[in-house]
Amino acid sequence: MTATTTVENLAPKDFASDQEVRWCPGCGDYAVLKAVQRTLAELGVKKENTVFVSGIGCSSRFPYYLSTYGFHTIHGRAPAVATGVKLANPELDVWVVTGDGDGLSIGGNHTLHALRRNVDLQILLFNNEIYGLTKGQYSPTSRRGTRSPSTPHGSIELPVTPASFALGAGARFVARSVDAQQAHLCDTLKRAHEHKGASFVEIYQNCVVFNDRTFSRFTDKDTAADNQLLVEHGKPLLFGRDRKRGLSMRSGCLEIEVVTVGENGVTEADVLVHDETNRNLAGLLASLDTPEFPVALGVLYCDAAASYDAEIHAQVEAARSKTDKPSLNALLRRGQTWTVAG
Amino acid sequence: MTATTTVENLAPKDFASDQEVRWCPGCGDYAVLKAVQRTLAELGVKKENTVFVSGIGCSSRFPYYLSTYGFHTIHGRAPAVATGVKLANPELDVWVVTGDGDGLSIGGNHTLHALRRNVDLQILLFNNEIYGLTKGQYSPTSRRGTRSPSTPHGSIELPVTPASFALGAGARFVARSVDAQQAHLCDTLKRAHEHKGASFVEIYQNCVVFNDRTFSRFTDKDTAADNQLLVEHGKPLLFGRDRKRGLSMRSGCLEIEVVTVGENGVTEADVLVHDETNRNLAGLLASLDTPEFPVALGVLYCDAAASYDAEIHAQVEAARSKTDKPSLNALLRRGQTWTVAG
Amino acid sequence: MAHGKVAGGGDLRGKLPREVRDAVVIRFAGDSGDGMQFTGSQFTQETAMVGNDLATFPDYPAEIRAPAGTTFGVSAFQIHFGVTDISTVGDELDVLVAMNPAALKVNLNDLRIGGTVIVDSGSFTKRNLQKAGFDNNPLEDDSMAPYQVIPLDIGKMTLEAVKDFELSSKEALRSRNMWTLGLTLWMYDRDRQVTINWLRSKFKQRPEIAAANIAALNAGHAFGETAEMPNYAVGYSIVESDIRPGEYRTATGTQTMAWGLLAGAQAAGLKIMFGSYPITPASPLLHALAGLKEFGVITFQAEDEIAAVCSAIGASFAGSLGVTSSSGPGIALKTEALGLAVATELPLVVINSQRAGPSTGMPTKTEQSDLFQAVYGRNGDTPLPVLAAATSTDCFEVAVEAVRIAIKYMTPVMVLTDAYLANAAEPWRIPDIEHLNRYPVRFRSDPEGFQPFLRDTDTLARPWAIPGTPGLEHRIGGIERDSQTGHISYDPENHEQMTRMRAAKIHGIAADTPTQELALGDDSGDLVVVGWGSTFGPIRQAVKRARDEGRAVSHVHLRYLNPLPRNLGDLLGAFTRVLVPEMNNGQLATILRSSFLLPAISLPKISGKPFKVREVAEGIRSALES
Amino acid sequence: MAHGKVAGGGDLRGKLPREVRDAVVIRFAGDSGDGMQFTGSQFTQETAMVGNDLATFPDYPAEIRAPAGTTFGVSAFQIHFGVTDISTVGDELDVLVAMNPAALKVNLNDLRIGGTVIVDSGSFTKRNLQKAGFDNNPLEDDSMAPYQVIPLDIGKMTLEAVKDFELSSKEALRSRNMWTLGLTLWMYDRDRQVTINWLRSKFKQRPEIAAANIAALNAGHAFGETAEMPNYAVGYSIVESDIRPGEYRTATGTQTMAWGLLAGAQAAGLKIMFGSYPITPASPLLHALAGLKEFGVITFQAEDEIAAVCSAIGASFAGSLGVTSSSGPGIALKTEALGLAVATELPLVVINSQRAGPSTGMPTKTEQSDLFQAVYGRNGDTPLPVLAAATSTDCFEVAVEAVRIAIKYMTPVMVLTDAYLANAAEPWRIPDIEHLNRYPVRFRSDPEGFQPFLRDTDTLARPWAIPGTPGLEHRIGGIERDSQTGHISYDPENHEQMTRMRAAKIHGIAADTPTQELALGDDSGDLVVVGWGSTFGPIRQAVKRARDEGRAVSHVHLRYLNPLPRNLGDLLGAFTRVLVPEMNNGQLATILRSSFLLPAISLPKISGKPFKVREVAEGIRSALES
Ligand SMILES: Cc1ncc(C[n+]2csc(CCOP(=O)(O)OP(=O)(O)O)c2C)c(N)n1
Ligand SMILES: Cc1ncc(C[n+]2csc(CCOP(=O)(O)OP(=O)(O)O)c2C)c(N)n1
Ligand code: SF4
Ligand code: SF4
Ligand SMILES: [Mg+2]
Ligand SMILES: [Mg+2]
Repeated sequence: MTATTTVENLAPKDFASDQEVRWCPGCGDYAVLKAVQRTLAELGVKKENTVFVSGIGCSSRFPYYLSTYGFHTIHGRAPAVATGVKLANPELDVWVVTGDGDGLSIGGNHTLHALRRNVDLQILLFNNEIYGLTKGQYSPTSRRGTRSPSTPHGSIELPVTPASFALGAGARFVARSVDAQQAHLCDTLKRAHEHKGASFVEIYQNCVVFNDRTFSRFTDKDTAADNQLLVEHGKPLLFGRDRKRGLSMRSGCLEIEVVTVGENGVTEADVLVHDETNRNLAGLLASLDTPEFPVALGVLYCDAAASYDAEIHAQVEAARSKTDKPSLNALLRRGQTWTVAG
Repeated sequence: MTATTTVENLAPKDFASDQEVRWCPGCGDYAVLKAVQRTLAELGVKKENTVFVSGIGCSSRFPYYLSTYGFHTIHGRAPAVATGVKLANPELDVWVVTGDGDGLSIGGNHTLHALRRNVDLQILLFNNEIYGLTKGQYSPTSRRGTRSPSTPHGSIELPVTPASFALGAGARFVARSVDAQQAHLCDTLKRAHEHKGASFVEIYQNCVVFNDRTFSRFTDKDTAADNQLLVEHGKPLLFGRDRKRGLSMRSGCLEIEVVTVGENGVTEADVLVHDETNRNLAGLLASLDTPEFPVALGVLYCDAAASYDAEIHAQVEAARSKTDKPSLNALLRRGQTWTVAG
Repeated sequence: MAHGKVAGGGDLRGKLPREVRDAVVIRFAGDSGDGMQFTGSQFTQETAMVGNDLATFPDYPAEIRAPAGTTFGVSAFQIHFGVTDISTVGDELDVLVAMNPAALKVNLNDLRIGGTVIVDSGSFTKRNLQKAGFDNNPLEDDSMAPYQVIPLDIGKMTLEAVKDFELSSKEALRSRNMWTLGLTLWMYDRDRQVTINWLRSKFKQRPEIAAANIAALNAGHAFGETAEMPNYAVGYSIVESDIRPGEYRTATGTQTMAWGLLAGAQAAGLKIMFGSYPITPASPLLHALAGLKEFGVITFQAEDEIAAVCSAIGASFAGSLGVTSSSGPGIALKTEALGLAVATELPLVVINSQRAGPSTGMPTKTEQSDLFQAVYGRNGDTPLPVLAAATSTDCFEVAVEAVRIAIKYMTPVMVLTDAYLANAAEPWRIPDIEHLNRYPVRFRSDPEGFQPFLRDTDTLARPWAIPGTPGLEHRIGGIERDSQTGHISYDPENHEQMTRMRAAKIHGIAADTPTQELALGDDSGDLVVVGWGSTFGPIRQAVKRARDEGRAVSHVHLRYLNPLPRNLGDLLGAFTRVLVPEMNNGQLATILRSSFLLPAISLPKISGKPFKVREVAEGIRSALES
Repeated sequence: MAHGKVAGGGDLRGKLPREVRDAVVIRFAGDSGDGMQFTGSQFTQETAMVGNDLATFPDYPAEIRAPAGTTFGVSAFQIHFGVTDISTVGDELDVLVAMNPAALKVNLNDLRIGGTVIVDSGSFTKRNLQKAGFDNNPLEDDSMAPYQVIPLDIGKMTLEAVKDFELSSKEALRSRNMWTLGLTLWMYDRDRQVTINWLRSKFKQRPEIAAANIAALNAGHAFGETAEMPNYAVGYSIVESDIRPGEYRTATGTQTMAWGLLAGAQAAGLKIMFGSYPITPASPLLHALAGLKEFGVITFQAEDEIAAVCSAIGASFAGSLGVTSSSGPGIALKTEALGLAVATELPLVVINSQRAGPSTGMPTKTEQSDLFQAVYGRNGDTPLPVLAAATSTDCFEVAVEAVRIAIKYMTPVMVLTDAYLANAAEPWRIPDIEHLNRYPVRFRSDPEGFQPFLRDTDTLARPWAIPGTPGLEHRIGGIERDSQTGHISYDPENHEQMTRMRAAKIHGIAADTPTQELALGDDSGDLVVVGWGSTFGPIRQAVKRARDEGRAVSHVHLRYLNPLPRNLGDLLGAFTRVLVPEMNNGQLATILRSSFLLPAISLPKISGKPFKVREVAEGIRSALES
């Protein structure tokens, strides 16, 4: 057996492990797995340099189904483990897979700090708005009123919007896609991979068993066109079956409205143009929801800054370059010493 | 000794406990303590109904210096403990005191979820941009480049902006004030108290020992007027010694600029008017910083929604009102039973 | 082939006389989608109604919905029922019901030689055989020779039974489990009424579904009545048991735990504030309590286990009964906060539904390996009482007792249960709540002489003074507190005294709990078998067997693990040998060794499965020979 | 008054001959702002340079900067120095330096009757006396009669000494400690050069400050030279010690721990990734390692302890040496993740700087009460090796050993140190790194036959195969793993086997660590005193005393707490009695009892302070009488 894998030849299926996939039939996780395998193949990454780190949850079983290195850690801690992997070896390509419970409930703080520190990780948050693995309790992203085993009378909490949270945390790359929208998902994953620093990708993922069709209002074939806004940098924020509807600023009041090009004298010039480096715009886009607005998908925000792992290694390098060959013996003798003669 | 305290008579000093205050001489915490005692007196609250819950840190010693009920818990967990207090007894007036390390580093997740759930707490985050109690390590709010015992070469992380974080978390009340600005601080605390639901108040607090004068750029007597923007609902966002400078929207691009009323044809009408119910505006205000912008102080955002504790008790009440007098004996016998005769 | 084949039809008529049995173990196994848990529960209900004693063991896959037909997607429900003293789920199966090849594959090993296996032969398709990893169809070679096989095309017969209801064939096939239930109910001469009632109320909105299920149930029953079953597939009768009069129900450990907590809180006059975070196998307790809002129970699904326990601590501070629950990894996360509860001396009940560890371990499998963590697992000298429940229904009493101790001694109390007890059901003689002892909490209200850490000289508990009480305003915290005022104190003598007081308070609880009694046997002899928790049944049966064989063996079963019962050392000291069967690698044995300097012999079982009686019996035998 | 008063002036001339002493204990005490820690360290440096053996004990307030003049704001630094074998900080003070009334108040109790106290009489103002809680000025009543008091107006003399440097009087008074240092250096005939050099380099930017401090230092020294000191304030000489030749330095446990980790990592050819979160008294290790970037050490201040340990685990997975450190509450938070490290069998070193618990406890005070947590404190059957350092400089060797074990056995290793060791300094014969054993890690690279959980038959360790290695791609996790492939496995036999393997692996380490030797005494006798960690010094001295008195007492000091040394049971069994002094409520005693069924007697000290030799000696006496 030779130890080198030739990168060019890897096909999506080469990124599949030998383990039988064990999600519920019809689970959105299958689609995401497929998209990730395809993305890895298309990116031409090396299996041996790729690490998937996950927490606990249905979604977090992900690494077992990939033929890369993988670490299925403990509930909520994947970003912290992944940070350690990346700090130890910045050459590795490190992906985090987490769920809405794993990454935003128990693990919210690690997600926050990995984003803020800007560790060069791709963080994929599979949002099914439910706890799948533990059989259907509501999660921090569940709609208010969700009836679940732990909220038989309906949940009373206001859900957190993952993208808004990520922006509030100071993330430098925030994007969104949908499990079943393979092409869009692959493109989004590629953008995330390309971004140096922490990239946060929320993937709307359908849990057929405990929360089926939560996203159908904007993912169903017949609703998608009118309820999805596929943002692209430099392009006007248009949507709708005939791409005539668009987002426009209400003058002076920092609020957005939906306008229709060609009606009431509205022209394309009145429609906001997506600028993915504009954090305020990203904040606005993140907060949009049906029925009043479409749900914004794609790269909402991308504005690179130095990544934590790169900076920390730069500090180490700077310190190393100052001394010729650092000697531990010399270190131990730094400061006052004395000698007792023999 | 009589067990009733008459509310009318309580003066600020009545809210002081018998414990000697043990912060470093000159610490900003003293000023906050004074403001809180004054606020409590002016609000006319009852000592016995007031609970201060804190984590660990210099700031978290706070409860010991008040004559109310107090709980100095463990590092980062005050919002969780306080949630339990409030759920057990919603009649209590529950305040949380935390620091930038306590509330945003180890405790970031609890802060996030207390805000998101909208538990009726006043959360006071003493931000001194440093770990005081553990002797000066950098914190998640420390400026990039902070040299501290744990970052001798300067910190390389991007700090989190507490107010942006709180907004991203879905907070319904976000305000800011400064330790030494007593009147403003008291007013802000009163607004927080009045707000039903979670209120988040960031207090810029000077740590004389480990991070002296971090906020002087906008809190010093000679810089304050030009670098503070004291926001008030319904009032134009004006600042500066002569209140001629103001915030205005760059047209169409969701960005803000500083204009001077009376120059280049700018009139007060061009200046944005503060609307504390506008989340987008709050997000923008939260992100402003010197030198380009003033630092916004006051109630950045306030838009009440049902509080978690009220809702949960409403659910309990609704369930109770359905049964006459719920009987445990009956509960045990619900479903299939059979009797073995004697 | 040694056994006759029975085609899926009605050609086997006639009715045989019923054999009489003391006890039977039957397991329903099928795909996760086959409704085996429901089948098992209904069988349990109908069996309980007859007045038999019983024990159940549901065993479901870790995956939510594993791909159909795979071995890891097999779900099973075992029930052991009989005349009296059914305290285990049974070592071996008398009857296995296998709804597909995978179920046969996974479960056949547990069937006793000569046992009966009912298979749905219609599901033994090539594809299903392949998925289950069979090279050949076991129904067609001689691999099943040691067993009595009854292959029935249940699917076909079910379709036939429900054909009038115009269901899709997918929907119609969903009733296969009801057909099977009908047949097995016939085999043991059980009624169907509970199930019929249940189906009617469950499918109120879709009466055609209810009707189809009932038709399938009846058809299965009728098949038994009328088919000429082979003579090894006789019907059995279980003699009615001679049991204590009273009103009974079946209940799982989760149910009785929830009710026990409520009963304890009511006895104290407190409201429950239950802070938790979902985790297998602890979540069902959260679900159960969430459904008790009319009793004023507040349940709070926190963001994590740390927030869960902290919210419960906060609630106790404010005058509720703070309760939290989790399983191993989640209990681990509560470690730091448990120290705070010990330090601030607040009541708190912590339920640990143990599962196989370390780390995530095997979430759906049972184990008793968190005893060390419960007794020792905190920083500092941080003692707290630890109790364990022995059976599903014992959870009720243990929960009540935990509440009592927590309140009386102002301390967190850890209750150990496990995945097995949480899910397993047994008959329960329902107590009359009116007759339970009450121990109403008296919150401190008098400011005269109030000091938050001035202890009751008897219990060494500090007063419970709650916010809202005028004149008692005070501050508590995790930094060492002055032994009177509760103010921060770094005084060395104070710390020494407080550490000793905390230890003495917990130690002193042993004076307030019953002396340990023997569960079985004489008070001296060659061997005492010491158990705790859900091993009660297998130990009891094994000791019984040994005694039947004339061995001088006794059984001691511990409810109180910290502090240990005050007479335990003497009790055990009267035996030549001490054997400690545990579903862990020897944790109680270690504690007994250090407590009493006894050479306790450990009998570990760490496979994620309950002990078999046989295993304990073998342990007893070899200990006696040692 | 029994003692003469000395006015703050130069009226006491003449130079007395120096008395010769074996050892002296001196404590510098003053307000937190008085620079006592610095004074003590400099005194230590100068003393070490003379070749004396020594031990130090810094004791500072919990508050960052408590209000000046209060008792809780007192900061102290104690040093015990002498000819040889100074293994404790000294039970009693020979000399106390008190810079203000509060310092006198807090520390006087520790001064031996007849001991000398030097006070800055100028600070005994009405206000300061009041703040310290004195009703009368103790210098003016007879409360100090049992002691030899030397009141000096140090402030005034300092101002006089630095008057040429045109400093504000506040700045000038900052040199009071240097004046005091000068005087005490004179008393013990020590040099000032190290201090002078240090001041020069420290205040390079402000030479006037350096000059003023040096002037004060010299003035204090000159005062001793020239003043006619009362005859109880003679100068002393300590005979030069007869110690092992070599190059020496003083070092705290924090320093040697940091260097030891680095040495261990270098021996293995690994980079360190240190993930931590600040906490007293563990933070200094983070600070020390953060300053070693030129060695490729990466330090990561995580958002909390959970992230800290998880990042270290991730780093180990990726091929670095993952290290994490904390103190009690933080270690508690790491509990769950330690289970993950045990389950995934990754190397990890965890340093626990123990402090007084439970909960927040007394963060600045020392204790050994996390032993239970270290050995037992995890969910599941989750064993890991536990090591403890006996002295500040022993931390070096223990750290190296911890790294060796972690790597060789693919396991997390817990190292116990404590607040005392972390801060205390002692002389250290600096090892030559070139002569340390190397144990280069060989990461698995050959895909042939690779299975991530296939164990080395000797060590039972699994291979370390790191990302970046082609052909070895594999997945690990916290769910139970197949004993070969590492895939998720719920197989009962596999779990049983894996649990036994994990236990056997850790147990087997005892074969690879030294047999336990006696620290002192014969290999049998009436009593063996068993210690671990920082109690080494007091136990050693107490055993010495007992032996000097002719008692058959020996000392065993454990470095390996889990697994225990393979010969320990036999070793202890040779003694009639076993006494276990610990700074906790009897944790090692419990472990020894369960391990060897020995009736170990516990001698607990739980005041947050190190043992005094006297206390252990008394314990020995009463154990011998028992
Ligand atoms: C410490 C700990 N707490 C709780 C659990 C139980 N648990 C496992 S996954 C999960 C939530 C899963 O939800 P999510 O992250 O949304 O993933 P999904 O299953 O929906 O993909 C929980 C609560 C655990 N394994 N560990
Ligand atoms: C679990 C735990 N980890 C760490 C610590 C140590 N610790 C105490 S306070 C603190 C940070 C304090 O910073 P901040 O919250 O900003 O408060 P400040 O002192 O600045 O007011 C830390 C790390 C602790 N007490 N407990
Ligand atoms: S429970 Fe939901 S999320 Fe989990 S595997 Fe099934 S469908 Fe997918
Ligand atoms: S260290 Fe800083 S924050 Fe803490 S008390 Fe002192 S000045 Fe205040
Ligand atoms: Mg989910
Ligand atoms: Mg701070």
